[in-house]
Amino acid sequence: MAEEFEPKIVAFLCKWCSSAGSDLAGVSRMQYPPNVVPIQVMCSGSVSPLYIFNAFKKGADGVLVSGCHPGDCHYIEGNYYARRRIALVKELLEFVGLEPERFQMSWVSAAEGTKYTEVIKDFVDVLKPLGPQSHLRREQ
Amino acid sequence: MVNLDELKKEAKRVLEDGKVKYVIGYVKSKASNMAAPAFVTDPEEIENLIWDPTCVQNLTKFIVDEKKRKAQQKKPDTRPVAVVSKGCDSRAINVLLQEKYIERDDVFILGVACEDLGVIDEKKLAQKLKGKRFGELTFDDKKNVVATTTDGTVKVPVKEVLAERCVECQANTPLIYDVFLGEEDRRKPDAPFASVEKMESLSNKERGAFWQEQLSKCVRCYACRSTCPMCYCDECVVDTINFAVTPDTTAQEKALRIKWIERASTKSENFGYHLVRAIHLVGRCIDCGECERVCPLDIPIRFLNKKLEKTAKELFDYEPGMDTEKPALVASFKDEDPEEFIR
Amino acid sequence: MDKILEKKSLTNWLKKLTGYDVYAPVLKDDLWNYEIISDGDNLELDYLNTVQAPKKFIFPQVENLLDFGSSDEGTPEITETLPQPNPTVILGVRPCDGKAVILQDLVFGGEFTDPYYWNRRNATYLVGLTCNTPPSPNCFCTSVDGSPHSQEGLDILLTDLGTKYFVEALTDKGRKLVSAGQALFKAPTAKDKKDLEQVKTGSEKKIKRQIKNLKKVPPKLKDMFDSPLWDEEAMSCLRCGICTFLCPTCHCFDISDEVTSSLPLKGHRIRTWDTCQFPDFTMHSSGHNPRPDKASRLRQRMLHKFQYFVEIHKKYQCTGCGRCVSLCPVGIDIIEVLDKVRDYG
Amino acid sequence: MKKRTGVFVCHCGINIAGTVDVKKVADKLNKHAGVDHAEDYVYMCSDPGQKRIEEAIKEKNLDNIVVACCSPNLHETTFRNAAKAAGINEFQCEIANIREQCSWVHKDMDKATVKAEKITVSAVERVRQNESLEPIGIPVTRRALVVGGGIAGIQAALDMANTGFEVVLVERSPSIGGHMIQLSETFPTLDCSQCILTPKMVEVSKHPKIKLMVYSEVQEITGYVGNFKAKILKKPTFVTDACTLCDECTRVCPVVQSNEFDLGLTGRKAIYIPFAQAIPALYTLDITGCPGLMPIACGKCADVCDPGAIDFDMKPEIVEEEIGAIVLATGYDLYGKEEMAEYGYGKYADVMDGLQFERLLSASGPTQGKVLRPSDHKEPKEVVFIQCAGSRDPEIHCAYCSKICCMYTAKHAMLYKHKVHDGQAYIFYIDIRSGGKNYEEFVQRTTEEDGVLYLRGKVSKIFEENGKIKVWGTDTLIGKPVEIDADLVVLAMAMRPSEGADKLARTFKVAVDKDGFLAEAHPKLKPVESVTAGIFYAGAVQAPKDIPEAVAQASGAAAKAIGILSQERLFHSPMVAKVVKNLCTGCNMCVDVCPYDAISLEDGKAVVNDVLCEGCGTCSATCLRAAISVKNVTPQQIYEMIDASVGG
Repeated sequence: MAEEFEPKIVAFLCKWCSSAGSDLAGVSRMQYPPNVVPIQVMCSGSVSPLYIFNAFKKGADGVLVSGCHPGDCHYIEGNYYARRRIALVKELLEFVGLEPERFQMSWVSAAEGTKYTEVIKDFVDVLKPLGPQSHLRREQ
Repeated sequence: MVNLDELKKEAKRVLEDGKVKYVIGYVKSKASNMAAPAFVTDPEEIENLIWDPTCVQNLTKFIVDEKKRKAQQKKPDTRPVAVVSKGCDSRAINVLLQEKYIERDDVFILGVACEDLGVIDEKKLAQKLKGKRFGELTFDDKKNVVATTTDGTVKVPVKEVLAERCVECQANTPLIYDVFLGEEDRRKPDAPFASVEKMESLSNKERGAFWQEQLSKCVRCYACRSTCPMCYCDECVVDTINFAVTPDTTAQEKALRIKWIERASTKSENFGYHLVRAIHLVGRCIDCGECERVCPLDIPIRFLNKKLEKTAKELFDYEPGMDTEKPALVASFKDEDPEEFIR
Repeated sequence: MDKILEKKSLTNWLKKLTGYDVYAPVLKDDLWNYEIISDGDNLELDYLNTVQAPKKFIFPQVENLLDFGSSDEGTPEITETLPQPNPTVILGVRPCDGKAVILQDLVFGGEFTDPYYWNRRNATYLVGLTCNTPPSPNCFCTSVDGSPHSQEGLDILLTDLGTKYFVEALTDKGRKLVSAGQALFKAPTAKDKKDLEQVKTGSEKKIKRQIKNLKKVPPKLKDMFDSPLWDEEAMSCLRCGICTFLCPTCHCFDISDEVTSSLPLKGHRIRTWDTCQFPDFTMHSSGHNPRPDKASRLRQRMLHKFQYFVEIHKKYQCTGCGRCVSLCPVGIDIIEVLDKVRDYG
Repeated sequence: MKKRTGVFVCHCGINIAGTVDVKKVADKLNKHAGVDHAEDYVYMCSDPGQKRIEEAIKEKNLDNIVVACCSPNLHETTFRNAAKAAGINEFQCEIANIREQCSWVHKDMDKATVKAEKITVSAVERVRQNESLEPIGIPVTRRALVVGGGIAGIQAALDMANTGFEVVLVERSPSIGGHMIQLSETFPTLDCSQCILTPKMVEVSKHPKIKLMVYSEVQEITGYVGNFKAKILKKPTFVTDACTLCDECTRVCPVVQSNEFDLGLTGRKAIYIPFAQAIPALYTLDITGCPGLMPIACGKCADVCDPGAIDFDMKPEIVEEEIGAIVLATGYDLYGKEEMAEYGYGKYADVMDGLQFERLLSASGPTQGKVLRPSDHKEPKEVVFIQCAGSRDPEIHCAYCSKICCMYTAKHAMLYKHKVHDGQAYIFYIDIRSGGKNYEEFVQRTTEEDGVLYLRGKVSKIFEENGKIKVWGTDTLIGKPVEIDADLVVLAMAMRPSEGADKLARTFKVAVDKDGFLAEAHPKLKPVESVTAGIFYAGAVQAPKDIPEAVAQASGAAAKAIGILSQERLFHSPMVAKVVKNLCTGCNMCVDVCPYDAISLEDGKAVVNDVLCEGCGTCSATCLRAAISVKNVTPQQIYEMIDASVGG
């Protein structure tokens, strides 16, 4: 039997909320699939569209950007800029034909270990039937 | 109607007064049916200027050029340059002002109204003429383009061969100018995003296939980048070499320069280039459509910019180049910005 | 070897070319480009010239030179990746583009032969087509020692004689292609030969654009390195690569390494087209660029084509295809520039 | 020059090693290009573990290290100190979190090991491009600003002033004292509120280190921790220092306005002193009621003022103060009339809120402490208290618990019974929350000794009929509807941030939570800190609190502020933004997005003030020219980390 497709997910987590939330998931021993490799950034507002395009080019099957809920940003308003920027990137990627499910954004607070776990589980579930991302991926 | 003599008179006046360094306008091209940009320093040569629907180029690009040239000169002539500016081109000037790239005093704007016309699309004209090869183009006073073909002259209403950008134009009258010529006509198109909406109505898969095909044609001649007045970065993400070297730049810093996009014109790199270009222009592209016109491979790149223009309008009520005082689209936010897409 | 091929037999001939990839001009989205064709049924050879010259088949925009990497133990591994292309027939090549291949041969051959180039070159069969009417209003082949029926660089030259093609098989490669469909070819009659001559002579006269006395240009250029003419002519230049990338004779390239994985290290060394029009062309790692502005880049293009190349190879590095003229977004016209150079001073 | 990297993989007992094959990770990293040393150990954070790291750095001449262990929030400092002890810069140490983000959340050993490898390689690629940085030192202005003159602000100001630091205390109303000065008695001891607060108010006014600015508001804050600049607006009182407090002016003033101190239960003149013990004891002319400051129109007060203390030409004044630390203590307001219309609040005179009832009970109140209802000044015999009026009601009101209402309602009922022996008090409640020293005993006393009737349930309808306030509700314990013909209804209104808290948050660049209270930097470990360094919270500005909690937090905030003020210099994270000048075109976008105003344009190029920059990197994602990035989280580093995360 062929091995089940395991999507590769790159997750940009802000240091103060989402990374802390994923830490909490760990502390609470919640379980989620190991498909996601987190990259801690200072703030979701620091995630450049280049990072997202680059992750897809390098073969990510899904990319997640996660930050603090509106109003909770450690840097006061970085996540508001992120929200606007990511909306534009998402629209663009869908317009050029990337499956919309492959690029997601979430708000995960430091207290939301459960939510982080669910976000990752659902992300993996939705990516599995899509198969490998080849649309933006570098030719092998 | 823009009175060409009036335009020449104004251009000549500022040139003769020594008020401007030179006048950037349009002249007839020997090589092409479309006009060519001209840089006039001699008042006598003002006579060669033309204004008709072949004046396709966005001359704002040459204001950027002038700024770069001045930066290289030891004792630059600081007088402004005069530029003939269509409505869309004037929005580009606005963006440059908004981004503090130029000062208002750097440029003397000879605003020309497109009124109910615009510029023509050579390809549409070719289709109208059903493959008949055409030579010189002239325009009669009934707003027809008169083409000389192998079978004599053919008249086509300009409106039927207008460039798509003009059909969907949001500013057919200059928003900023020192001299204004023609009739002010602030019409708004009925369907400013019709072409994008058509693309949007396709399935995600169909769009994917469409772009796979289109972008794989790209030879990365960077004409789209080069013609864009908003692409004024000294160093572009696709450049393979670091231009920002200073005496203290270390070899390691040079070596570590990221190649976000490789030079190979392969599919993934072409996608990378065009995605970055589009996102870089979001909230800045004023839809002069030149990127698409100049593309030798006819890649419909304007779609990408237009799509984001539509998104910015719909989601954030932002229109580029309309207000020079506002913070840029991505350098601002509203509390009520949509977030339904965020989990 | 001269033959006659009825137009209706063209398809049958192409079908006989088994084992070859056959490319022909195809109109798509208002543009002519060489596409691989499965049969010749809808073949249209009365076409405006293709946007891209057949140069891309022999000197592709991206050529993988070698793959590199390291094993888990850190030993470097290098694999040369010489191309082994299928025999490829390109049908309908315009004589200017055929001649351009000869000019490329001079660059990639000679003292240092380039195996990547020659592997592709030797596998490519160029079937040319006389331009009965110029395929572009900006054609000027006759001014640069070419003609609309030039045989240079071609393996076969087809000339449209109405219902049939006059087939001139010019090389062994060409004769091989003809013999693949031998039965379809007839010997030309005397009238055919006369018609051929007439078409050819007529075709030359239809070339409208001319550069008079081009031979005066190369010596003139020698003294024009610091001329202000370049500044004037380059004012409207956008610094894009259209003129050079679409030029059938431009051959500048750049070599770069693409790292695809850092653990374990993997990547390719690739050769890509480069152009004197880009700001990073000849940029030194110190930050200095001997060609810092667009004037010096336009000059480089002119000097390379009409001075340096002439000095080395005794030929103009231009075949008069007119692509750079027609496609320049701001109407910079090489003919006009050369006229000005000739009359300068 | 080639950099030498060391990797240290921690087992964390079985916490990591139970799910991740740590030996395999160390092996893999040993083979990774540029890694010169990789080892695993059972507890890297232990003394022997740290020693191993230090020795490896020295022996193998390592330039930088990665410790693959728990979350950087836990031991980053530990290992950075170890790196420093071994002689390399602390920023040459990065943490790969393979516990919280890997071993604890996965079970499949193979997959978890692969992921741990990726996380570690990612950290290696990052650290290899880290710059060695030194914390940025900044001098400190050794003065504090306290905003809000309630009990929390008073306490914080006094604590700091008594330690020897100058304090500027800004209060927007004409007197300090806040809500506490309006209270009658305080639970659970029934101390007289004014008796315990006024000595502190006097102490503030007399304190040589405290500069008291009442009737003032902070308009703008610039600068950064240790070096803030405040612009404070002093509103004109139109009464000068010459005032002798003779009170003649109020006698002649023809304008009567609602008295804020009595929450509208009484009136006051347009020229007034807020209350008898007001600090400072100063008259204020309220121009909202005064007929236009036109001596021709009225001017009666000026006519009778012997010392000539009325100055109609007094202008607003902007005072600039330099301070090093800030305590925000702007307190709370009660939920308003508009929001609680369903309980007839604002419609019926005899439906009042808790603070108004405090005034009724207070000896200094409108009735001198007699419980008389507003409509007819009769003693109410049946009084209904309704708890959670607006609190714990996520559908239409506030989701949160206002915390103090259970206790003050019990107090209200008890004090009512003490004054009206034959009256009956009913309390509708959802739960009784009486956590706190002697609180539960206090509630017990209310029911047992004072016979207050607690009814568990919500009130469904309140309306007036025949001079009575009809209260319909349900007693959910017996499951029956209850109807009470009440004489007076007291609503324990939800507490919410005082008016203008949102503006305050913007002025001071601190965050607000979903309810509008100011958000603390960490809910557990940084409860008095704001997200902006050097700004602290005291009292109900952060969340509903009772007096002892507000006082405790105020002292905590004061201690935190003193922690800053007592330093010669402060140190700030050096992970700040850096501009590549050649690439910058001066488009101003980074300036627009910077939440800290840390970037400005100088000669058309962006310049970062290292001291203000918090390193969020929003500028870096916004910059179109890649001309600005945050040190040690540069795009180059992220690029490599993406590679490591996807690769393989």
